[in-house]
Amino acid sequence: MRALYFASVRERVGITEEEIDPPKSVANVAQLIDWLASRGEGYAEAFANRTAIRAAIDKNHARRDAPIASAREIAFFPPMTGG
Amino acid sequence: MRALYFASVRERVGITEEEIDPPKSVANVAQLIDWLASRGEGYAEAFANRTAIRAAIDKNHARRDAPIASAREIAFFPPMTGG
Amino acid sequence: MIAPNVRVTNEPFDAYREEALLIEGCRDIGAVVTFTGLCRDEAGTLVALELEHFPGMAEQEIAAVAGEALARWPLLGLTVIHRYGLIGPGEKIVLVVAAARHRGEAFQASEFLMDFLKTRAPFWKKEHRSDGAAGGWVEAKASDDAAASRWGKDTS
Amino acid sequence: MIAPNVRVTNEPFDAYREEALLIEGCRDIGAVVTFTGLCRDEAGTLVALELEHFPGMAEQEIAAVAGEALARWPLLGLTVIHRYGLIGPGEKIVLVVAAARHRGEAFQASEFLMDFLKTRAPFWKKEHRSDGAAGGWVEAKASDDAAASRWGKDTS
Repeated sequence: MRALYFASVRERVGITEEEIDPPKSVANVAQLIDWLASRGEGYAEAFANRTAIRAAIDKNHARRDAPIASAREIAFFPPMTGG
Repeated sequence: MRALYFASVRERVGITEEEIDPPKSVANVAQLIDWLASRGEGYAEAFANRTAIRAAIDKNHARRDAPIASAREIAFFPPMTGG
Repeated sequence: MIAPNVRVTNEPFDAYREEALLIEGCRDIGAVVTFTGLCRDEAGTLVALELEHFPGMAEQEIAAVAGEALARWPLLGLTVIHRYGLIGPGEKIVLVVAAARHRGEAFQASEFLMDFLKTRAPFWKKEHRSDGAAGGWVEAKASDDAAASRWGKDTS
Repeated sequence: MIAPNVRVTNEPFDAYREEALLIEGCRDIGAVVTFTGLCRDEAGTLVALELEHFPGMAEQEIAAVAGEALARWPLLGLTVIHRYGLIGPGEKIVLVVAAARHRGEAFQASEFLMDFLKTRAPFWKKEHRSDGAAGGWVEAKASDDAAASRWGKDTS
Protein backbone atom coordinates (compact mmCIF):
# COMPACT_ATOMS: atom_id res chain seq x y z
CA MET A 1 0.00 0.00 0.00
CA ARG A 2 0.95 3.62 -0.49
CA ALA A 3 1.89 5.72 2.58
CA LEU A 4 1.61 9.52 2.39
CA TYR A 5 3.06 11.98 4.85
CA PHE A 6 2.09 15.61 5.35
CA ALA A 7 3.37 18.69 7.20
CA SER A 8 5.50 17.96 10.30
CA VAL A 9 5.13 14.19 9.79
CA ARG A 10 6.47 14.55 6.24
CA GLU A 11 9.39 16.68 7.41
CA ARG A 12 10.40 14.19 10.09
CA VAL A 13 9.99 11.08 7.95
CA GLY A 14 11.90 12.94 5.24
CA ILE A 15 9.80 11.86 2.25
CA THR A 16 6.35 12.72 0.92
CA GLU A 17 5.26 9.17 0.09
CA GLU A 18 6.41 5.59 -0.30
CA GLU A 19 5.23 2.06 -0.95
CA ILE A 20 5.03 0.08 2.29
CA ASP A 21 4.48 -3.62 2.90
CA PRO A 22 3.75 -4.21 6.59
CA PRO A 23 3.48 -7.81 7.90
CA LYS A 24 0.03 -9.41 8.05
CA SER A 25 -0.04 -8.98 11.85
CA VAL A 26 -0.38 -5.21 11.29
CA ALA A 27 -4.16 -5.04 10.97
CA ASN A 28 -5.29 -1.55 11.92
CA VAL A 29 -4.14 2.07 11.92
CA ALA A 30 -2.74 1.97 15.48
CA GLN A 31 -0.66 -1.10 14.65
CA LEU A 32 0.56 0.45 11.42
CA ILE A 33 1.71 3.55 13.32
CA ASP A 34 3.62 1.31 15.76
CA TRP A 35 5.20 -0.55 12.86
CA LEU A 36 6.16 2.67 11.03
CA ALA A 37 7.64 4.16 14.23
CA SER A 38 10.00 1.18 14.44
CA ARG A 39 11.46 1.79 10.97
CA GLY A 40 14.16 4.30 11.93
CA GLU A 41 15.00 7.57 13.63
CA GLY A 42 12.92 9.89 11.42
CA TYR A 43 9.88 7.62 11.68
CA ALA A 44 10.32 7.27 15.44
CA GLU A 45 10.41 11.05 15.78
CA ALA A 46 7.48 11.59 13.39
CA PHE A 47 5.24 9.18 15.30
CA ALA A 48 6.60 9.78 18.83
CA ASN A 49 3.54 11.68 20.00
CA ARG A 50 0.81 9.23 19.02
CA THR A 51 -2.03 11.57 20.08
CA ALA A 52 -0.81 14.22 17.63
CA ILE A 53 -1.12 11.91 14.61
CA ARG A 54 -4.15 11.77 12.37
CA ALA A 55 -4.65 9.16 9.65
CA ALA A 56 -6.73 8.93 6.50
CA ILE A 57 -7.45 5.76 4.53
CA ASP A 58 -8.11 6.42 0.85
CA LYS A 59 -8.72 10.10 1.67
CA ASN A 60 -11.19 9.50 4.50
CA HIS A 61 -10.40 10.25 8.14
CA ALA A 62 -9.69 6.95 9.89
CA ARG A 63 -9.83 6.03 13.56
CA ARG A 64 -7.09 4.07 15.29
CA ASP A 65 -9.08 0.84 15.09
CA ALA A 66 -9.85 1.14 11.37
CA PRO A 67 -8.71 -2.01 9.47
CA ILE A 68 -6.07 -1.40 6.81
CA ALA A 69 -6.38 -4.65 4.85
CA SER A 70 -8.24 -3.11 1.90
CA ALA A 71 -6.51 0.27 1.97
CA ARG A 72 -4.76 1.35 -1.20
CA GLU A 73 -3.45 4.56 0.34
CA ILE A 74 -2.97 5.65 3.92
CA ALA A 75 -1.95 9.18 4.90
CA PHE A 76 -0.46 10.45 8.17
CA PHE A 77 -0.47 14.05 9.34
CA PRO A 78 -0.74 16.28 12.42
CA PRO A 79 -4.05 17.87 13.49
CA MET A 80 -5.32 20.22 10.78
CA THR A 81 -4.72 23.96 11.01
CA GLY A 82 -6.44 25.32 7.91
CA GLY A 83 -9.18 27.90 7.69
CA MET B 1 -43.67 69.98 22.27
CA ARG B 2 -43.19 68.54 18.82
CA ALA B 3 -44.93 65.24 17.97
CA LEU B 4 -43.53 63.10 15.13
CA TYR B 5 -45.28 60.17 13.47
CA PHE B 6 -43.71 57.41 11.40
CA ALA B 7 -44.82 54.56 9.14
CA SER B 8 -48.34 53.21 9.83
CA VAL B 9 -48.85 55.69 12.68
CA ARG B 10 -48.01 58.57 10.32
CA GLU B 11 -50.38 57.23 7.66
CA ARG B 12 -53.28 56.92 10.11
CA VAL B 13 -52.73 60.26 11.84
CA GLY B 14 -52.39 61.78 8.37
CA ILE B 15 -49.45 64.11 9.10
CA THR B 16 -45.72 63.67 9.68
CA GLU B 17 -45.42 66.07 12.60
CA GLU B 18 -47.17 68.77 14.59
CA GLU B 19 -46.87 70.99 17.64
CA ILE B 20 -48.91 69.62 20.55
CA ASP B 21 -49.82 71.12 23.88
CA PRO B 22 -51.27 68.45 26.17
CA PRO B 23 -52.74 69.46 29.56
CA LYS B 24 -50.47 69.32 32.63
CA SER B 25 -52.23 66.16 33.82
CA VAL B 26 -50.60 64.29 30.91
CA ALA B 27 -47.31 63.39 32.60
CA ASN B 28 -45.90 60.32 30.87
CA VAL B 29 -45.81 58.53 27.51
CA ALA B 30 -48.80 56.27 28.28
CA GLN B 31 -50.94 59.26 29.23
CA LEU B 32 -49.84 61.16 26.15
CA ILE B 33 -50.86 58.24 23.94
CA ASP B 34 -54.30 58.20 25.62
CA TRP B 35 -54.64 61.93 25.09
CA LEU B 36 -53.57 61.72 21.43
CA ALA B 37 -55.97 58.82 20.80
CA SER B 38 -58.84 61.07 21.92
CA ARG B 39 -58.09 63.76 19.36
CA GLY B 40 -60.06 62.33 16.45
CA GLU B 41 -60.71 59.37 14.22
CA GLY B 42 -57.24 59.12 12.63
CA TYR B 43 -55.54 59.38 16.00
CA ALA B 44 -57.89 56.83 17.55
CA GLU B 45 -57.07 54.43 14.75
CA ALA B 46 -53.33 55.10 14.90
CA PHE B 47 -53.16 54.42 18.63
CA ALA B 48 -55.90 51.76 18.88
CA ASN B 49 -53.48 48.89 19.44
CA ARG B 50 -51.43 50.33 22.32
CA THR B 51 -49.01 47.37 22.42
CA ALA B 52 -48.00 48.03 18.80
CA ILE B 53 -46.88 51.59 19.53
CA ARG B 54 -43.29 52.56 20.31
CA ALA B 55 -42.25 56.02 21.49
CA ALA B 56 -39.01 57.97 21.48
CA ILE B 57 -38.31 61.13 23.49
CA ASP B 58 -35.72 63.37 21.87
CA LYS B 59 -34.59 60.44 19.69
CA ASN B 60 -34.21 57.93 22.53
CA HIS B 61 -36.49 54.95 22.99
CA ALA B 62 -38.91 55.73 25.84
CA ARG B 63 -40.91 53.41 28.06
CA ARG B 64 -44.58 53.97 28.81
CA ASP B 65 -43.80 55.47 32.23
CA ALA B 66 -41.17 57.92 30.95
CA PRO B 67 -42.01 61.51 32.04
CA ILE B 68 -42.61 63.91 29.15
CA ALA B 69 -42.26 67.21 31.01
CA SER B 70 -38.82 68.07 29.63
CA ALA B 71 -39.32 66.52 26.18
CA ARG B 72 -38.82 68.80 23.21
CA GLU B 73 -39.78 66.13 20.70
CA ILE B 74 -41.68 62.90 21.02
CA ALA B 75 -42.02 60.37 18.21
CA PHE B 76 -44.53 57.55 17.77
CA PHE B 77 -44.11 54.56 15.49
CA PRO B 78 -44.83 50.85 15.14
CA PRO B 79 -42.23 48.19 16.06
CA MET B 80 -39.15 48.53 13.85
CA THR B 81 -38.71 46.36 10.78
CA GLY B 82 -35.35 47.46 9.41
CA GLY B 83 -32.28 45.37 8.76
CA MET C 1 -11.02 51.04 21.03
CA ILE C 2 -11.67 51.74 17.35
CA ALA C 3 -14.42 54.06 16.12
CA PRO C 4 -17.22 52.36 14.18
CA ASN C 5 -18.14 53.57 10.73
CA VAL C 6 -21.93 54.11 10.68
CA ARG C 7 -23.90 55.42 7.73
CA VAL C 8 -27.58 55.85 6.89
CA THR C 9 -28.08 56.65 3.22
CA ASN C 10 -30.57 56.52 0.38
CA GLU C 11 -27.83 55.63 -2.10
CA PRO C 12 -26.72 52.08 -3.00
CA PHE C 13 -23.48 51.16 -1.22
CA ASP C 14 -20.44 49.27 -2.46
CA ALA C 15 -20.01 46.37 -0.02
CA TYR C 16 -16.70 45.36 -1.56
CA ARG C 17 -15.22 48.84 -1.19
CA GLU C 18 -16.42 49.09 2.42
CA GLU C 19 -14.79 45.78 3.28
CA ALA C 20 -11.56 46.72 1.48
CA LEU C 21 -11.42 50.06 3.33
CA LEU C 22 -11.90 48.30 6.64
CA ILE C 23 -9.15 45.74 6.07
CA GLU C 24 -6.72 48.13 4.40
CA GLY C 25 -3.61 48.84 6.40
CA CYS C 26 -4.44 46.55 9.31
CA ARG C 27 -2.24 43.47 9.07
CA ASP C 28 -3.54 42.10 12.35
CA ILE C 29 -6.98 41.15 11.02
CA GLY C 30 -7.48 37.40 10.78
CA ALA C 31 -11.24 37.25 10.26
CA VAL C 32 -13.83 39.39 8.51
CA VAL C 33 -17.53 38.63 8.66
CA THR C 34 -19.73 40.56 6.25
CA PHE C 35 -23.49 40.44 6.51
CA THR C 36 -25.59 41.74 3.65
CA GLY C 37 -29.37 42.04 3.85
CA LEU C 38 -31.13 42.10 0.50
CA CYS C 39 -34.60 42.86 -0.77
CA ARG C 40 -36.37 39.61 -1.72
CA ASP C 41 -38.95 39.57 -4.49
CA GLU C 42 -41.24 37.24 -2.49
CA ALA C 43 -41.83 34.86 -5.38
CA GLY C 44 -42.36 37.71 -7.83
CA THR C 45 -45.11 39.42 -5.81
CA LEU C 46 -42.90 42.29 -4.67
CA VAL C 47 -41.79 45.11 -6.96
CA ALA C 48 -40.00 47.14 -4.28
CA LEU C 49 -39.59 47.81 -0.58
CA GLU C 50 -39.97 51.33 0.70
CA LEU C 51 -37.75 51.93 3.71
CA GLU C 52 -38.86 54.76 5.97
CA HIS C 53 -36.56 55.91 8.75
CA PHE C 54 -36.31 58.42 11.56
CA PRO C 55 -33.39 60.68 10.55
CA GLY C 56 -30.99 61.34 13.37
CA MET C 57 -32.33 58.65 15.64
CA ALA C 58 -31.51 55.92 13.09
CA GLU C 59 -27.80 56.85 13.00
CA GLN C 60 -27.75 57.30 16.77
CA GLU C 61 -29.29 53.90 17.53
CA ILE C 62 -26.99 52.06 15.12
CA ALA C 63 -23.99 53.87 16.63
CA ALA C 64 -25.16 52.86 20.13
CA VAL C 65 -25.42 49.18 19.15
CA ALA C 66 -22.03 49.41 17.40
CA GLY C 67 -20.52 50.90 20.55
CA GLU C 68 -21.95 48.05 22.60
CA ALA C 69 -20.44 45.50 20.19
CA LEU C 70 -17.04 47.19 20.46
CA ALA C 71 -17.27 47.03 24.25
CA ARG C 72 -18.07 43.31 24.13
CA TRP C 73 -15.60 42.07 21.52
CA PRO C 74 -12.05 43.18 20.65
CA LEU C 75 -12.86 44.24 17.11
CA LEU C 76 -10.32 45.76 14.73
CA GLY C 77 -12.92 47.26 12.41
CA LEU C 78 -16.69 47.74 12.27
CA THR C 79 -18.82 49.21 9.50
CA VAL C 80 -22.62 49.41 9.48
CA ILE C 81 -24.58 50.90 6.58
CA HIS C 82 -28.36 51.02 6.28
CA ARG C 83 -30.28 52.29 3.28
CA TYR C 84 -33.65 54.01 3.19
CA GLY C 85 -35.96 54.92 0.32
CA LEU C 86 -37.17 52.71 -2.51
CA ILE C 87 -35.23 49.46 -2.87
CA GLY C 88 -35.85 46.86 -5.58
CA PRO C 89 -35.55 43.06 -5.37
CA GLY C 90 -31.91 41.96 -5.33
CA GLU C 91 -30.72 45.32 -4.01
CA LYS C 92 -28.81 45.56 -0.76
CA ILE C 93 -30.53 47.12 2.25
CA VAL C 94 -28.05 46.70 5.07
CA LEU C 95 -24.36 45.92 5.47
CA VAL C 96 -22.41 44.94 8.56
CA VAL C 97 -18.66 44.30 8.32
CA ALA C 98 -16.88 43.14 11.46
CA ALA C 99 -13.12 42.52 11.51
CA ALA C 100 -11.19 40.86 14.33
CA ARG C 101 -8.15 38.74 15.03
CA HIS C 102 -10.26 35.60 15.38
CA ARG C 103 -13.41 34.37 13.70
CA GLY C 104 -15.56 33.88 16.81
CA GLU C 105 -15.40 37.56 17.68
CA ALA C 106 -16.24 38.67 14.15
CA PHE C 107 -19.17 36.24 13.84
CA GLN C 108 -20.65 37.12 17.21
CA ALA C 109 -20.28 40.88 16.76
CA SER C 110 -21.97 40.88 13.36
CA GLU C 111 -24.87 38.71 14.56
CA PHE C 112 -25.26 40.91 17.63
CA LEU C 113 -25.30 44.01 15.43
CA MET C 114 -28.01 42.62 13.18
CA ASP C 115 -30.16 41.36 16.06
CA PHE C 116 -30.21 44.72 17.82
CA LEU C 117 -30.35 46.78 14.66
CA LYS C 118 -33.56 44.87 13.79
CA THR C 119 -35.24 45.65 17.12
CA ARG C 120 -33.78 49.10 17.95
CA ALA C 121 -33.00 51.09 14.80
CA PRO C 122 -36.02 53.13 13.61
CA PHE C 123 -36.62 51.78 10.10
CA TRP C 124 -39.89 50.51 8.70
CA LYS C 125 -40.48 48.50 5.54
CA LYS C 126 -43.50 48.91 3.29
CA GLU C 127 -44.15 46.49 0.45
CA HIS C 128 -44.97 47.65 -3.07
CA ARG C 129 -46.73 44.77 -4.79
CA SER C 130 -46.30 43.84 -8.43
CA ASP C 131 -50.06 43.23 -8.89
CA GLY C 132 -50.75 46.87 -8.03
CA ALA C 133 -52.68 45.98 -4.85
CA ALA C 134 -52.08 48.20 -1.84
CA GLY C 135 -48.88 47.07 -0.17
CA GLY C 136 -48.78 46.80 3.56
CA TRP C 137 -46.27 47.58 6.23
CA VAL C 138 -44.08 44.61 7.05
CA GLU C 139 -44.99 43.18 10.46
CA ALA C 140 -42.34 43.01 13.16
CA LYS C 141 -41.44 39.42 14.00
CA ALA C 142 -41.41 37.91 17.49
CA SER C 143 -38.38 35.89 16.32
CA ASP C 144 -36.41 39.14 16.02
CA ASP C 145 -37.14 40.03 19.65
CA ALA C 146 -36.13 36.51 20.65
CA ALA C 147 -32.89 36.81 18.67
CA ALA C 148 -32.01 40.05 20.45
CA SER C 149 -32.90 38.74 23.91
CA ARG C 150 -30.44 35.83 23.70
CA TRP C 151 -27.56 38.28 24.13
CA GLY C 152 -28.45 38.87 27.78
CA LYS C 153 -29.32 42.27 29.14
CA ASP C 154 -31.13 44.67 26.87
CA THR C 155 -28.72 47.25 25.49
CA SER C 156 -31.29 50.05 25.64
CA MET D 1 -31.16 21.17 -2.64
CA ILE D 2 -28.55 23.38 -4.31
CA ALA D 3 -25.04 22.20 -5.16
CA PRO D 4 -22.25 23.88 -3.19
CA ASN D 5 -19.39 25.55 -5.02
CA VAL D 6 -16.14 24.21 -3.52
CA ARG D 7 -12.66 25.16 -4.70
CA VAL D 8 -9.11 24.51 -3.46
CA THR D 9 -6.62 26.71 -5.27
CA ASN D 10 -3.16 28.25 -5.04
CA GLU D 11 -4.39 31.42 -6.74
CA PRO D 12 -5.81 34.48 -4.96
CA PHE D 13 -9.59 34.57 -5.20
CA ASP D 14 -11.96 37.47 -5.80
CA ALA D 15 -14.36 37.43 -2.84
CA TYR D 16 -16.55 40.11 -4.37
CA ARG D 17 -16.97 38.21 -7.63
CA GLU D 18 -17.77 34.99 -5.78
CA GLU D 19 -20.46 36.71 -3.75
CA ALA D 20 -21.89 38.44 -6.83
CA LEU D 21 -22.02 35.12 -8.72
CA LEU D 22 -23.81 33.48 -5.81
CA ILE D 23 -26.48 36.18 -5.51
CA GLU D 24 -26.94 36.74 -9.23
CA GLY D 25 -30.28 35.65 -10.58
CA CYS D 26 -31.73 34.55 -7.25
CA ARG D 27 -34.27 37.13 -6.11
CA ASP D 28 -35.26 35.07 -3.11
CA ILE D 29 -32.06 35.67 -1.14
CA GLY D 30 -32.57 37.93 1.87
CA ALA D 31 -29.30 37.35 3.70
CA VAL D 32 -25.70 36.72 2.70
CA VAL D 33 -22.98 36.01 5.24
CA THR D 34 -19.43 36.12 3.94
CA PHE D 35 -16.54 34.92 6.06
CA THR D 36 -13.00 35.77 5.00
CA GLY D 37 -9.96 34.38 6.79
CA LEU D 38 -6.79 36.41 6.30
CA CYS D 39 -3.10 35.96 6.99
CA ARG D 40 -2.07 38.09 10.01
CA ASP D 41 1.43 39.49 10.25
CA GLU D 42 1.61 38.67 13.99
CA ALA D 43 2.91 42.11 14.96
CA GLY D 44 5.39 42.16 12.10
CA THR D 45 7.07 38.85 12.98
CA LEU D 46 5.48 36.94 10.11
CA VAL D 47 6.52 37.35 6.50
CA ALA D 48 4.25 34.62 5.09
CA LEU D 49 2.21 31.53 5.84
CA GLU D 50 2.85 28.38 3.85
CA LEU D 51 -0.31 26.36 3.44
CA GLU D 52 0.21 22.67 2.77
CA HIS D 53 -2.77 20.54 1.81
CA PHE D 54 -3.73 16.99 0.87
CA PRO D 55 -4.94 17.27 -2.74
CA GLY D 56 -8.18 15.42 -3.36
CA MET D 57 -8.97 14.88 0.29
CA ALA D 58 -9.08 18.64 0.93
CA GLU D 59 -11.80 19.20 -1.71
CA GLN D 60 -13.64 16.07 -0.58
CA GLU D 61 -13.72 17.05 3.10
CA ILE D 62 -14.86 20.60 2.38
CA ALA D 63 -17.57 19.24 0.08
CA ALA D 64 -18.70 16.85 2.82
CA VAL D 65 -19.01 19.67 5.37
CA ALA D 66 -20.79 21.81 2.77
CA GLY D 67 -23.23 18.97 2.12
CA GLU D 68 -23.90 18.66 5.84
CA ALA D 69 -24.59 22.40 6.05
CA LEU D 70 -27.03 22.16 3.13
CA ALA D 71 -28.83 19.30 4.88
CA ARG D 72 -29.15 21.33 8.08
CA TRP D 73 -30.17 24.74 6.72
CA PRO D 74 -32.31 25.75 3.71
CA LEU D 75 -29.53 27.60 1.92
CA LEU D 76 -29.96 29.22 -1.48
CA GLY D 77 -26.23 29.41 -2.21
CA LEU D 78 -22.97 28.19 -0.70
CA THR D 79 -19.42 28.84 -1.84
CA VAL D 80 -16.26 27.67 -0.06
CA ILE D 81 -12.78 28.48 -1.35
CA HIS D 82 -9.52 27.56 0.38
CA ARG D 83 -6.06 28.58 -0.81
CA TYR D 84 -2.81 26.70 -0.44
CA GLY D 85 0.81 27.71 -1.10
CA LEU D 86 2.60 30.82 0.10
CA ILE D 87 0.29 33.53 1.46
CA GLY D 88 1.47 36.94 2.66
CA PRO D 89 0.08 39.08 5.50
CA GLY D 90 -3.21 40.71 4.51
CA GLU D 91 -3.91 38.09 1.86
CA LYS D 92 -7.06 36.00 1.97
CA ILE D 93 -6.78 32.31 2.87
CA VAL D 94 -10.35 31.10 3.04
CA LEU D 95 -13.76 32.28 1.90
CA VAL D 96 -17.22 31.06 2.88
CA VAL D 97 -20.31 32.66 1.36
CA ALA D 98 -23.70 31.43 2.57
CA ALA D 99 -26.94 32.81 1.14
CA ALA D 100 -30.41 32.16 2.54
CA ARG D 101 -33.83 33.70 2.88
CA HIS D 102 -33.19 34.68 6.49
CA ARG D 103 -30.10 35.79 8.37
CA GLY D 104 -30.08 33.13 11.08
CA GLU D 105 -29.63 30.35 8.54
CA ALA D 106 -26.84 32.17 6.72
CA PHE D 107 -24.97 33.00 9.95
CA GLN D 108 -25.25 29.50 11.37
CA ALA D 109 -24.27 27.76 8.14
CA SER D 110 -21.15 29.87 7.66
CA GLU D 111 -20.02 29.41 11.27
CA PHE D 112 -20.65 25.68 11.02
CA LEU D 113 -18.64 25.55 7.80
CA MET D 114 -15.67 27.30 9.35
CA ASP D 115 -15.75 25.23 12.55
CA PHE D 116 -15.67 21.91 10.70
CA LEU D 117 -13.37 23.08 7.95
CA LYS D 118 -10.85 23.96 10.70
CA THR D 119 -10.97 20.50 12.27
CA ARG D 120 -11.62 18.28 9.23
CA ALA D 121 -10.09 19.73 6.07
CA PRO D 122 -6.47 18.60 5.57
CA PHE D 123 -4.56 21.89 5.53
CA TRP D 124 -1.52 22.79 7.61
CA LYS D 125 0.01 26.20 8.19
CA LYS D 126 3.72 26.83 8.53
CA GLU D 127 5.03 30.23 9.59
CA HIS D 128 7.84 32.00 7.72
CA ARG D 129 9.34 34.49 10.13
CA SER D 130 10.62 37.94 9.17
CA ASP D 131 13.73 37.58 11.37
CA GLY D 132 14.84 34.60 9.29
CA ALA D 133 14.56 32.18 12.21
CA ALA D 134 13.14 28.76 11.42
CA GLY D 135 9.36 29.04 11.31
CA GLY D 136 7.27 26.37 12.94
CA TRP D 137 4.09 24.57 12.12
CA VAL D 138 1.07 26.32 13.59
CA GLU D 139 -0.34 24.30 16.50
CA ALA D 140 -3.93 23.09 16.35
CA LYS D 141 -6.08 24.81 18.95
CA ALA D 142 -8.30 23.06 21.48
CA SER D 143 -10.72 25.95 21.01
CA ASP D 144 -11.28 24.83 17.41
CA ASP D 145 -12.30 21.35 18.55
CA ALA D 146 -14.60 22.93 21.11
CA ALA D 147 -16.14 25.17 18.43
CA ALA D 148 -16.86 22.16 16.24
CA SER D 149 -18.28 20.04 19.05
CA ARG D 150 -20.98 22.59 19.93
CA TRP D 151 -22.86 21.64 16.75
CA GLY D 152 -23.82 18.26 18.20
CA LYS D 153 -22.87 14.99 16.61
CA ASP D 154 -19.56 14.83 14.78
CA THR D 155 -20.11 15.04 11.04
CA SER D 156 -17.30 12.60 10.29
